[in-house]
Amino acid sequence: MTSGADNTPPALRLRGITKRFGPLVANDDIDLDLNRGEILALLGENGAGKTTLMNILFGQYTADQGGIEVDGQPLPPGNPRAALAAGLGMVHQHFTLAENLTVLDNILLGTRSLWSAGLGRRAARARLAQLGADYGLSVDPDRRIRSLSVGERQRVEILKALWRDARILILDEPTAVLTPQESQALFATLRRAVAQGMSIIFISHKLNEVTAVSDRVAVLRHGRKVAEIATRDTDRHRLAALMVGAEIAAPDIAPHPSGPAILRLDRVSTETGHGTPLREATLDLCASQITGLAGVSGNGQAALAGLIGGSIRATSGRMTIEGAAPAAWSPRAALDAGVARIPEDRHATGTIADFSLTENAVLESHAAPPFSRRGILDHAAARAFTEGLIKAYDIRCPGPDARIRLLSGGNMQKLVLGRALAPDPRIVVANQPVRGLDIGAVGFVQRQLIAARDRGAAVLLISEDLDEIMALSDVIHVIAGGRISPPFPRGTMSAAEIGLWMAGHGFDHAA
Amino acid sequence: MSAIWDILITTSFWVAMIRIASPLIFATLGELICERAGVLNLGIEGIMVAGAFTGWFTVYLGGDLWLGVLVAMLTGMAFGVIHATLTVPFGLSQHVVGLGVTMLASASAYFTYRLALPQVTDPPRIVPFQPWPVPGLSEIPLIGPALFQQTPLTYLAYGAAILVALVLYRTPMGLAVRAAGENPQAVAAQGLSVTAVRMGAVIVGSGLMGIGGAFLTLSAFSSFFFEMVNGRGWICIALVVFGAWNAGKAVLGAILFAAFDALQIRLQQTPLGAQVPYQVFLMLPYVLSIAALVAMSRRASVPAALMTPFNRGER
Amino acid sequence: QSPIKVAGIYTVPVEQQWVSRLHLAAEAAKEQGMIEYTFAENTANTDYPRVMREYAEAGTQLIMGEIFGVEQEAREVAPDYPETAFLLGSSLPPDAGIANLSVFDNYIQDASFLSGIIAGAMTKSGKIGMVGGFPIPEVNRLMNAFMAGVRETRPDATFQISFIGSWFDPPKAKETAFAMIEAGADVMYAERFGVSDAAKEKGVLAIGNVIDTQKDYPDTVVASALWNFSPTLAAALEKVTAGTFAAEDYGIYSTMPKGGCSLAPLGTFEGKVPGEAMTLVAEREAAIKDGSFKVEVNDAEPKAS
Amino acid sequence: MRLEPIANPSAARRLGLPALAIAATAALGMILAAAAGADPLATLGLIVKGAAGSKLAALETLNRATPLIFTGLAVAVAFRARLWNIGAEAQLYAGALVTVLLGTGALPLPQPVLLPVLALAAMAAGALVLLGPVILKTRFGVDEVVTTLLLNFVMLLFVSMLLEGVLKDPMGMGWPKSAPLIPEARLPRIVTGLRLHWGFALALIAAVLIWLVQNRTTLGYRMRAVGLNAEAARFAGIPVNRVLIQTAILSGGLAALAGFSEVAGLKGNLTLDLSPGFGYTGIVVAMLAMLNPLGVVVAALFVAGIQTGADSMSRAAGVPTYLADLLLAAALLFMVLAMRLTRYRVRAG
Ligand SMILES: Nc1ncnc2c1ncn2[C@@H]1O[C@H](COP(=O)(O)OP(=O)(O)OP(=O)(O)O)[C@@H](O)[C@H]1O
Ligand SMILES: Nc1ncnc2c1ncn2[C@@H]1O[C@H](COP(=O)(O)OP(=O)(O)OP(=O)(O)O)[C@@H](O)[C@H]1O
Ligand SMILES: [Mg+2]
Ligand SMILES: [Mg+2]
Repeated sequence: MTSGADNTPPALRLRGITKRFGPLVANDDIDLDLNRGEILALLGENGAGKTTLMNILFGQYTADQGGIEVDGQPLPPGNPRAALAAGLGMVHQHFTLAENLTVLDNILLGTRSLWSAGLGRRAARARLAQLGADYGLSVDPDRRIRSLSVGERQRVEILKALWRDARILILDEPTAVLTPQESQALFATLRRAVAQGMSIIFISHKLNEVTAVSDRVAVLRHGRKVAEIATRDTDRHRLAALMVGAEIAAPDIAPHPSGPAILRLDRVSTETGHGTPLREATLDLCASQITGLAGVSGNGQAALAGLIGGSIRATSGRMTIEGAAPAAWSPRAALDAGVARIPEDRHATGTIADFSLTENAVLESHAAPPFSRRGILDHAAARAFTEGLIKAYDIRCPGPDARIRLLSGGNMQKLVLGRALAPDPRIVVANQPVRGLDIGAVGFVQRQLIAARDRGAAVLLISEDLDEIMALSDVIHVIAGGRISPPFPRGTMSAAEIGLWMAGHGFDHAA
Repeated sequence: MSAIWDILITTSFWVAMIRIASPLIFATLGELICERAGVLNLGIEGIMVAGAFTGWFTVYLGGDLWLGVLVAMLTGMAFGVIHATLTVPFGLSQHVVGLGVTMLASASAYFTYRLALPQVTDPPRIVPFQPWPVPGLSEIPLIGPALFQQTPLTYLAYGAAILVALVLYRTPMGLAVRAAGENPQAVAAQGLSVTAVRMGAVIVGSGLMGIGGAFLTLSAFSSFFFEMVNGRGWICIALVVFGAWNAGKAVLGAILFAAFDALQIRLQQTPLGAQVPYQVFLMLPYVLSIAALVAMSRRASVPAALMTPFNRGER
Repeated sequence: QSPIKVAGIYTVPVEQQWVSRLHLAAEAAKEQGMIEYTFAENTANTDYPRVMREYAEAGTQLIMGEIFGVEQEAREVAPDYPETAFLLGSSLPPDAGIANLSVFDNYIQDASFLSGIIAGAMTKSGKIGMVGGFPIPEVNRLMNAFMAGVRETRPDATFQISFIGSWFDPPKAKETAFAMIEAGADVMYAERFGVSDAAKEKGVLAIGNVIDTQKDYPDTVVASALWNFSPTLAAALEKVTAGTFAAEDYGIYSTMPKGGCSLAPLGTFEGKVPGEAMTLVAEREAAIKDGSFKVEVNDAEPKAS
Repeated sequence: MRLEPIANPSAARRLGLPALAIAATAALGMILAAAAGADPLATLGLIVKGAAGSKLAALETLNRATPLIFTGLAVAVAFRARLWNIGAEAQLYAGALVTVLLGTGALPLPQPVLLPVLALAAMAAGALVLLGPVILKTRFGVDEVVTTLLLNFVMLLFVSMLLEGVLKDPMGMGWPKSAPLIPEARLPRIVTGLRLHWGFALALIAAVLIWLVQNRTTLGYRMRAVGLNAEAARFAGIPVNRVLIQTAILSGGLAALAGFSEVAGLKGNLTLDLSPGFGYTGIVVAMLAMLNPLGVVVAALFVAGIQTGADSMSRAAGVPTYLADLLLAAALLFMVLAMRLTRYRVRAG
């Protein structure tokens, strides 16, 4: 790698960055260099301060102390415009795209003086096509963002940076919401970019990605930089230990005899309008069993989770729970039937950001004793329940009355999990339960799912991470194009074979 | 319904329609700009009152008619500055600030009017804009007189509509405005100031509302009266929704609303008008607006960040 | 003798025609040194009783205004302030039990009737347009009298009538008048501001109501029925001074025999109104004044014909 | 600039800034009074005197606050659930309409029975008026800001039509107003001689009840959940549309109570100018109170006090009446700004 010669300054240099939010020190005297043409991975637990550091770099936050140099030139603080002008590009953890605008317009936004007469869309189109070809990022410039998949949106985010000739690209958890294929495409793009002289900071919780892509790794813990090493000098276990401060054991799963089918789907199709619908899906969820659903996101997982969770209706076929078809099906009915749900998006669907932990903890159960009687709430009971959850699930938070938006993703997820598992459900639908979590939190969540299985619940684990599916599932189904494969018991299929099903091949032979 | 048909084939109906629509076009465009940037401007009604007053007062004091239009616009912009400062950087409730600005603007106009003209029982008049037929174009049957036998302020309304549409859809500024109403984070991430974009939109939009008000005193009529805006501003808020936040459709909506109004005025003169209470006719434009909203309802077109303040460093 | 303290409480701005007559009469009395005058305009009916009390407690001797919307509450206030005289526009008759509250209204149907005679003589098409604010008795009775006057000279006349649902929306009144003129009306009854403007722009004639606006529309406004509030006010002041103010109906002071209303001078239209019509006007005026002719008071909402 | 939240605002901040807002209003009032030729130093005292300087003034302020408490509560309830009810004015008139429909002799019941019946019937009517826009919102996604706003005009015209038609008082000599309520339908006065009536007490009770509903009941909890994140609420099994409808019933009903209380407590009959914009001012009151039902009472008293005080001052000082509205608007804007700054600090950059 072309690490900078001693006399040329690094592409980017952070010196003594400190940022406080009230009493909390999110970044504590952080020094960091980024060399030209290298990929630096930034690691750390949820809430370690990675996003904060990058937001300071990009001028969205102002550091309390410390300075930034780009190519040896000091960067004025708190000024995204200056950061852009200095050649910084950032792909935020949560995309910053205007959904009602086209791809082209999102890219052109802010690229010309607001007082200039035209947008130069024609010339822009040509240049965009060229960039797309150069970096392998093709996307229709006239589509509206609203109609794009997550992967396509991310391409737009990267194109926004490339458009401005960014020489330093920051990607904050770029793969958290990507399918494995999309992640591979992203890495290919990043390698091309580096080959063209770009320097990249890459934040991820997925250590296999980090080791595969990066040249160097910096680790943050509680706002401090605790390590900086060349990737080739380390491995996943050491990185994990550095992040968390202790060795992490992968959850071990003991075999467990599975029970009878609790929920059965018999050639069920669902209504359209919620992404890919189910097409004649057949599936059994059995007691004391983790059923893994492998598949590329967008192939009907949302419909399946919605169907079992009560928010999407079947148009044909039969769904039975312990032999009976439920009469009216709604989220409420599902909850009453003992279905626990862990939603895909904990921010938008799983929690109410401005509610306290307590209020979020009883979101599904507030209408029944002990949390309310005859329509009157019992705050004390709800609080006691939440305190129990905080203890049992080790939720790191200021307390049960704090607004949940103050929690990190992992801790938020623990609350959602605790809420779902508290009534001792018969069925658990976990849709991407570890997305965006650090490895410590991932292990914790997975152990809870295993524990639920061991208590007799039928667990449906929906994930795009094939490794996770293969590791946890007693039986695996593959979903593709809304169709669900036959069950494959643990150990009967290789990853490659499942991959073929994910691509839709197995279905044709089976049919 | 031959009565309606008879009305529709008269030239004067079409002329009245455009005349009634003109102030609505200005104010609707103004509101549209604000809302596209993410700010609901309930100050519109009062800003129109203030524009109607200052525009007229300028001319009354001896100023040129066009100077009156300019002053009305500046008045609108001044109240726009108040609205924008409170709702954008301070992020205060757009409902309460809007209603507050409406109260403030109309009360300021009334107070000043009474101070300046304490003893008028017959409000003084000015010589307003006169119809100015566009040579040639105004001779086209039906459409010609409707579109081209109006006062210059109506032509300015056409110009404003075209300009607003061009700026919104064809310039970097318009792009920034539309993005600010959809996702301010997107604007900030591209190095633009959401505060500046939103404030600018509210101020410019309020300027247009001021002109809309001045149309009433400088073109539609020749004196200023208390309460003469009479709910027209609120109508414009409905028209923006009706037009699905799209400049062209909103202008069409304003014209359609004016058509209902011109129609109900004429229907009252028919035998039907003698039988049905006049209030039913006056209700017609409102009821039809609601019906049209139901027919056109498409939630997707609402600017996603409408009424959501943006504060950097807070999520 | 020191001037009498008078306060006006109006529910609309003093630009509103009806109220403007009260206000002008009071201003005139003030000019003559008879009264000290202050007023509150645009007072919501909700606040009206409070403002009455505030003025009364401030030592006001005569309070005038209109209580059409707050009849009941206003009648509760007056007895608490026996030292203050209340002279209020009202639809209801005076109440002997409330000795210090007198009522009045714009009974100027006589003048409206005469202006109708002229309108009937001036219309060629026989179609007359009338634009009003709200169909309240104060408006209706004048419209009805006007229409009766028109029929004296033009028995076959037809009327278009619209109410715009507002006291202050001249642009709307103007649009409504335009529509009537398009439908053939060539004389407009201008109950609201804006109507004469439409008439002027379209080159037809207008008849004024309550106030005289001919100076603004010299070629348009032919005649106007004027309300003169001064006789009403003068009568009340006299009784306040004499200490004899009592519950009475002052409506009579708005009539023609008492000088409460009149036909405005023809002014620019002098000589342009047919002679027979003017003779008829003179005849009827004399008959009204000597009591041999009574114009019907009809408060019902007028209907188009 | 940007705003930075303050975790624990000091007492000086929490009291000082609102005081500063009032001082700013007073300063503006003095400047404008001077511009109008009045003695600026006297204005301040006159405002206080007009708002609370005598028994009459104080009771009139409470009286003016009464409908504002109801409409403020109506708006607070609706806005909590993110139901943008701009139509409290229409709901107020609906309540008033029903009060005169049933209270002018149609229901010959004794007072203790008739009054609750009227109140409930009025609430039902107000609820119904808001249900229309809410159903259009939940069914068709029609923006309720606009529909509720437009319904204000429709309702006013409808009332006008009835007052000039079937509801016109046959003894009213033609003026468009309803017949008077029968004595059994009147809310008694609290103080004889002055017009403060039991509607005020009812408003206070309503505020406490709504506070309890919002903070102690599942309904209140659900309304807040729906307001803050409808998607998450729906996912958690909360019937969002039903909650919105319940909110509408409560909100519309409260606004209608303002109409009931004004008619039964104050006016005794219905005219077209029953409300000088109480429905709109209710929005201001609710936002000043930051949607807290008990705060609504304070905010309503504040608004009513400024209104009566400044109105009375304008007369006493001999300046145009419109100064009162101007000062009210200024007070309001200063106050919302001050309240924001109690909890946020302005930072550069
Ligand atoms: N705007 C803010 N206001 C207050 N505190 C904040 C803010 N942003 C971040 N923090 C605090 O800073 C800490 C670091 O947050 P940061 O977003 O940098 O974490 P992260 O390392 O990106 O976590 P993750 O892996 O979950 O993305 C958090 O624990 C949080 O408490
Ligand atoms: N307004 C805020 N106040 C305090 N802390 C905040 C605020 N917003 C975000 N944070 C903190 O910033 C950190 C990152 O927030 P973010 O929303 O990115 O969550 P996350 O942990 O990355 O979850 P996910 O990756 O699942 O989205 C969290 O640790 C959170 O505590
Ligand atoms: Mg982060
Ligand atoms: Mg994260």
